Amino acid sequence: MMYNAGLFQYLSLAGVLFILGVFGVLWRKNAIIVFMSIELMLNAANLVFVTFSRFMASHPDGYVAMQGHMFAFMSMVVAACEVAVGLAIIVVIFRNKKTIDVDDMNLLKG
Amino acid sequence: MISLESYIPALAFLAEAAADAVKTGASEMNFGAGDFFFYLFAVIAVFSAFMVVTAESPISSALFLVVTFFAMAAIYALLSAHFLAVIQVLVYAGAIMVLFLFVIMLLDLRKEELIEKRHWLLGAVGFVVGIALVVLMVASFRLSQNVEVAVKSGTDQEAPDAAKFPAIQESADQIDGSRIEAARFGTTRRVSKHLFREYLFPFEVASLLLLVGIIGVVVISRRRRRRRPPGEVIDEEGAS
Amino acid sequence: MPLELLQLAATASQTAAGSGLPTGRMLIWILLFPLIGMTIWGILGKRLRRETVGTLASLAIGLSFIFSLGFFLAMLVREGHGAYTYTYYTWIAAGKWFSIPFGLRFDHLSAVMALVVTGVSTVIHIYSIGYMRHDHAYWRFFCYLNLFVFFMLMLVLGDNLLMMFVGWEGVGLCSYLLIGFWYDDRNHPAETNEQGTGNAIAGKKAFIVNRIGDFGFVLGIFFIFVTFSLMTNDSAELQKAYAGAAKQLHVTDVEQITPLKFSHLKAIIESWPEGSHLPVMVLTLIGIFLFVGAAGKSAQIPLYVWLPDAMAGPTPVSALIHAATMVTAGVYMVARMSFIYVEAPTAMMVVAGIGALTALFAATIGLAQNDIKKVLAYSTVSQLGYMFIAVGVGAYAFGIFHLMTHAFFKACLFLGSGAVIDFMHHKQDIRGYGGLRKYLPITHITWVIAAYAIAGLPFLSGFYSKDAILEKAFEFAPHGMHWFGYAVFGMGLAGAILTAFYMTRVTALTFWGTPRIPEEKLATFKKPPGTMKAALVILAFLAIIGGYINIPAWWSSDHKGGQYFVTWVQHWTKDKVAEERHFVQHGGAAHDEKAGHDEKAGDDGKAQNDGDKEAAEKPHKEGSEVHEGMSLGMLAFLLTLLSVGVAVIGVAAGMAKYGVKKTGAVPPAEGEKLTPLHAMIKNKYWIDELYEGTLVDPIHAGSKYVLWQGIDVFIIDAFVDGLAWFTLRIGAWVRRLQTGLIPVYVIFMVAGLVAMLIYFFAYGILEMPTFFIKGGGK
Amino acid sequence: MNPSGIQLFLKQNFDIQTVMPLIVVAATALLVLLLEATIRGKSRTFLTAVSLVGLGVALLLTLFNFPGAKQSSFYGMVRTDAFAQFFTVIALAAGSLTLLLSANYLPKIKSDTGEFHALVLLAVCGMILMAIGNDLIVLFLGIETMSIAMYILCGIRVDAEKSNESSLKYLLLGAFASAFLLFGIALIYGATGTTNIEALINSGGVLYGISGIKEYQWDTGAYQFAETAAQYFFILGVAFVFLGFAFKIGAVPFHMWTPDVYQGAPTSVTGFMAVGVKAAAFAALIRVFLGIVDFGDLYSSNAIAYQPLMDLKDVLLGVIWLVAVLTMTLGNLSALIQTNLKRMLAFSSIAHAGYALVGVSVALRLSGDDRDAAVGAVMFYLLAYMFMNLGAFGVVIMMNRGNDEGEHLHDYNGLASYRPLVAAAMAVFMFSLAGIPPTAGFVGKFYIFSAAVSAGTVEGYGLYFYSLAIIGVLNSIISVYYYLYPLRNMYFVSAEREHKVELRPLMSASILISTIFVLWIGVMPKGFLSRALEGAKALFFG
Repeated sequence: MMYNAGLFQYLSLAGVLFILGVFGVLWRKNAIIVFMSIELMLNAANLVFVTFSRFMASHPDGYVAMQGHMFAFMSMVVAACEVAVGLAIIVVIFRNKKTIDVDDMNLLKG
Repeated sequence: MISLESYIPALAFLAEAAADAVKTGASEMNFGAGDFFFYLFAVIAVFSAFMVVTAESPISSALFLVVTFFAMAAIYALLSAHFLAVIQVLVYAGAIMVLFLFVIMLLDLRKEELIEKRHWLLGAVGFVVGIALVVLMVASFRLSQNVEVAVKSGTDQEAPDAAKFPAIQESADQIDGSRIEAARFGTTRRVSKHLFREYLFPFEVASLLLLVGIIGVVVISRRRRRRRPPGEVIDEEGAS
Repeated sequence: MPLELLQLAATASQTAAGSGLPTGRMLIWILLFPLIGMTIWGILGKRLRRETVGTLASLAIGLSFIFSLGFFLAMLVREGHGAYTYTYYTWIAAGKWFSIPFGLRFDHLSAVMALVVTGVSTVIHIYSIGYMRHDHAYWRFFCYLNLFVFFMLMLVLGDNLLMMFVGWEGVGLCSYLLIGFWYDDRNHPAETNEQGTGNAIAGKKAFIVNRIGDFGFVLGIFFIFVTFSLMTNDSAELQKAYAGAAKQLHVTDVEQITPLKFSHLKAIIESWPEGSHLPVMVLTLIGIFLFVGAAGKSAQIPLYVWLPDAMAGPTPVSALIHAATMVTAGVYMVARMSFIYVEAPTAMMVVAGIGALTALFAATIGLAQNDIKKVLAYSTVSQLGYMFIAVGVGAYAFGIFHLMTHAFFKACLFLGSGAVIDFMHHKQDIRGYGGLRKYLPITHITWVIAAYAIAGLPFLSGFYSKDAILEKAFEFAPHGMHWFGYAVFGMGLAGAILTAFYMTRVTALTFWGTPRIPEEKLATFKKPPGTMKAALVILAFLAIIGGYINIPAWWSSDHKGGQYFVTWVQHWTKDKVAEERHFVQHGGAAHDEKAGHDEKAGDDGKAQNDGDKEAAEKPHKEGSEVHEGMSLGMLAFLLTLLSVGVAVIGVAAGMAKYGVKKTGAVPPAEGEKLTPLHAMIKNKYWIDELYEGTLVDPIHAGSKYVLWQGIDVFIIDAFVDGLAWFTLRIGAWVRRLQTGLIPVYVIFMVAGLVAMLIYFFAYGILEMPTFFIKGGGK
Repeated sequence: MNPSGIQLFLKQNFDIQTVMPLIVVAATALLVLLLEATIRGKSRTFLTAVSLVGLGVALLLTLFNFPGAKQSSFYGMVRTDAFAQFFTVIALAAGSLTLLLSANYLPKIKSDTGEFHALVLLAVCGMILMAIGNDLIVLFLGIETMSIAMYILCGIRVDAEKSNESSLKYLLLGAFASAFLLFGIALIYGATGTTNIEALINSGGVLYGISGIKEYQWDTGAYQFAETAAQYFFILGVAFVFLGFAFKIGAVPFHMWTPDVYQGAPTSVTGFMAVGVKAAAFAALIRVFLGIVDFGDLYSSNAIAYQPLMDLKDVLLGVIWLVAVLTMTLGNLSALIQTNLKRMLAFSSIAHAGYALVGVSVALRLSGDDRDAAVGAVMFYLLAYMFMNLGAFGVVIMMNRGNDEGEHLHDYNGLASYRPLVAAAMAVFMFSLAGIPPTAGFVGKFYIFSAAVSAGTVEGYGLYFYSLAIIGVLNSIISVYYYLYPLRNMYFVSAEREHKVELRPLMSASILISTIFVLWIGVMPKGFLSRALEGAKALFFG
């Protein structure tokens, strides 16, 4: 049955979320929303990890394939760090420029 | 077994409901509860993600992101990733989102945020490129459904090459035990067993990473400070 | 005879010293003296007195010269005149088959070059003490100059292509630094070039044009490596050749042979197995690539454009780098790689053809220049063309010979011009000179000697070398095509007549006639200091005697003696002359006749020669030894007569136009018409009018309006500049993409990924699923 | 488990010695933070000294007490071979030179805090992780540790808008690229069932991932093994991972952040980014991609029918060929028209990444000794590039006086007349960057291009690699044009006014060290190259 939630369905969900994230980065001007979109992409990647981890029958080394879980866990740490640092930078920029519009970040170009 | 799902029965329920999906080699399946919940949360996740990208105010974006994260957590639970589901709620929906909302409030951005008007060329190029990415990715994913392999052609009854795929032999045993496996798979116990053995080193590295994040926030968010000669009284405002 | 004398001297000095011969290890000192000097001036120069810096810098180069001389003498007394080589350490090594040693090679070829470089450099250093006496950056000048000598010696003495390349780039760097030495145009307005471009721009142009040449050089090196290294090519022939080379070089292991080392490459090519052919196509390609490099450095068509601009530098620099040493590096390189060129006649044709074209083309432009240094610059380009004719027709040793004599007389001319410029307060326009003979007598005498040496008048050094080159060109027949040799010969001859003419012109306009600025003003100008005069005298002396180390063969009774220099250099170079001569000897009778034709026809023997091609190609086996020798001597004699003839004609024409009247014919100022000149020289000789009408004026006008302002400035220069402009335009266009906007950058990243995925699909490692293709799927 | 068994177990899986340099550097970072907090107000030179001592100890440990070749530890998470050793040395040296350069620069930009030192040290930790990482998770964490530290370092001038902007741009785009990298790793994991590079190769070319499960067929209604799907995920994942690495090394078209970020960041950080981040990213790129290619080869060897993975090598070769060509060319062309020296050096760093990519693409095609030579050439090039580029940035820093001054080309007018030694050092760096002998840059380029030429002799690949070598050489000719600009200004243009260039000891020491190494590597490259070759040999099968 094609409607059973199998590998394809989970991956497609991840892909759709990922691409929505890409579109968010492309289209939004507000740095915070751009940042949220990136979080969406990271989440999508996590979903892929967990999906594969689950759907993989087992690992030849004899242990259940948990690498995906580990990776997802680590990537949450990474995301947390990035968010913390990124929001700090956004705050500083707002303090200096009174805007967080990414299109106004064009002192550096050419 | 003391595990998270003991405390959160919903997680266990979802995991069990979805266990069928992971059955390898299962033939005909009916549309089950796991499928239903998957589609439910998938629709919620996609819809709210879409709203994150298109919502006019950053506040609503942030709130929709919380919804997405919750839906994702549910989907993790469907995948028997109990631990991750909890972490997802705690870290993402809890900590990270609070941070987002906090910053949005701090910056007081409510008024100016309407959906932006961009140069049409940028929009067009972005659209084309993005759509191309969608098509290519979906195409590749679809291939997971459309296997045309000559290697193991024949019917689905044909025994897999066990020498080449040792995993398959084991998986056959797990078909029946998939419900049990679903309950055990991503428990805190199992995750921690791996996390503090094989993944001890990355775990330590992650603490290093967090240290970087902490220093970073301290350095960045500190207001500019004048250099003081030793002994001078610290100016409270300047220190921030 | 000189050889024996030198041998005697060497033996004497050796016994006097009571010690053995120098060892190869000491070769590094030749390089070290300039390097040490350069370091000291670079760090301490500002704090030292001017005289100290100049004297010690000259001394450093002088010591290098003495060491070179020592090695040269040691080579003379050495058994078999063997070369000195020494490998200090491995510079670059990768894998089993690839190692480039840092080694020096003082052999017959590099000995000559080292002596010329250090010798002329010493003289020019001494001259610079006087010439640069007022300059504020005196120490910097000597620092650069010493660095230049270091790199030039590295180029000359390096025993492999990469070390040569290091020196090659190094001299380019120094040239760049020295051309732009007077970057501050306010101090020296007169020495900017005529287009009004600054010195720094001239320097940059030189550097970049040279890099185009270097591109060819690098490609040549690459192809040599790819073709002759066992690492990249393990064909059976090459392995046999390596085995043979190992035997020849007395090394036990073929792994020690590396094709980038001159001696090893030569051995490989020489021991190419019998019965299998060398890869002539590749060799031709290599030869042409290397020649592109040489053309860049030695200012040949179309890469010569930088050299005239390079005259913006101080005059001693023009003398040393842009006349005597650096620009001849290309000639040296071709001579060094002669074993490749002799196997690739097509590459030789290219070299000789370009050389001949340049010799003629630059000489014609030289006719119309009014800047004294520009005349000399184009003359240098032209003379370099002669050297390339020589190395192109296979007379490598003669090319080196001309290189040496040219170093003497052209350095002398440049230094003379420097003395004049210094005297005239940095005015370089010859229209403002005239009658300087009275004020600069020594400069005048040395100038005349050098000018007639370059013109090829007999008994001066230029005569011996240029005459020999033309003779070899006449005998040149690549792929049996005699007409090519005759064409080269014809162009060389035409160039010679023009050379004689414009040298007379510039001499007359500068030194003869009456001064064109008030005499009372001239009397107040300061005379050049003694160091400058000394340098001029030394070089003029060398310009006289320089030719006698290689007197023409037919002067001696057995037609073999006298060629000391060439015999010496031919220890390394593989002159094809011998074979060609053999061929000519067989076709001797036909050639004698043709030589006669040529003489009567003047400077252009090409038309007739084409017709005689068939006759020349017929083998004549019946000729006896005596007959052949006679015919050879006769031919050489006739050719010599011919070249003397054209030199005399050129000088006479120049005298007729510019030198006979006391006032002289002054070229018109900018914008003035040419016609008033005619009145001045009218009714003199009927030959004048003939020349005026048929030769001088058309050529003069043609060279000025067509060649110089047309082809030189408008096409070749514009092409080189246009290339740069085009590149910059692309850069500017690319820059517009760099908008600074994050979404744009994101789009580029995603587009890159999409392009990559599309490529994957196009390649077929990813496939579209069937639901995208209606009716597809299996 | 008997005692010796425990020892063996610990030796294999918890061998602290393998990560000793990392621990030393991280501990130094913590120490610096503590000192900063306790001795507030004291001279920051002291903190520099402490950091340098830490880096020095780590360097000594790396050079002389590095665990034996090809030893992996922590359950295969790290692998301490000569390759890792080489890049660890590069990271440590880059960090040391950066700190030396920063010592006198930080007060000028009013960012003189101990956190700067700590962050540089932690970024070095990230680079070391990327050098020793044997598992994609370690590589990913290393990349993130390094990158996040870099985001902060770029924005450490919190009061300068350019610095803020640089930081935000780097962070947004870097996180974006990281998401792709993560997604790609996930796909590769799904296909192969492992994230460990060594395990990937030791798998004998079998896709252990989702290929073990059966998938429903839409068109036939049957279930089949997802072998093809696994292959496709693998390929898709390779593309995504390539984006992630290409972003870090600044390869076209993922390079566009480079000039902006480099220009806005504090100059010493720019130098650090240009050499350290790039070298570390190359280390990871080489390890991962050569592993992938090896895996593809093994896979092909036991494939029964036509498999997409068999062509992966050629496809990757084509991609990296094009990327290398574009990177070299665009980097150089864009640098041509810059008037800001920092920006020019940023574009030039793109071009240099292109040269190094030439070596990588060669290494993808070759095998055995030849591949070692190509990888060794890249490693050697990165080492040479570190010294010459950091030296050039050092001179830029020396010219700086707190604002953007010293970045523009006309600030260099007449430098040779009043600071001849600084000008001479700059000339050495410029010539090295342009690849003119006898400098390190020339030797590095020579190795890379000769590797390309020797790869051209592989049957059927002549056009690929000869053209690569020729384009590379042409590019280095173009590059001479803009490297001459500062030279021209220093030597041939008179100064309108003399800058007050302070020759502070630490900064001068850094420039002096760079100069010495540039010339040393240029004149006697053999020792350096042999270490690089050792490293290349230690990678995987050598």
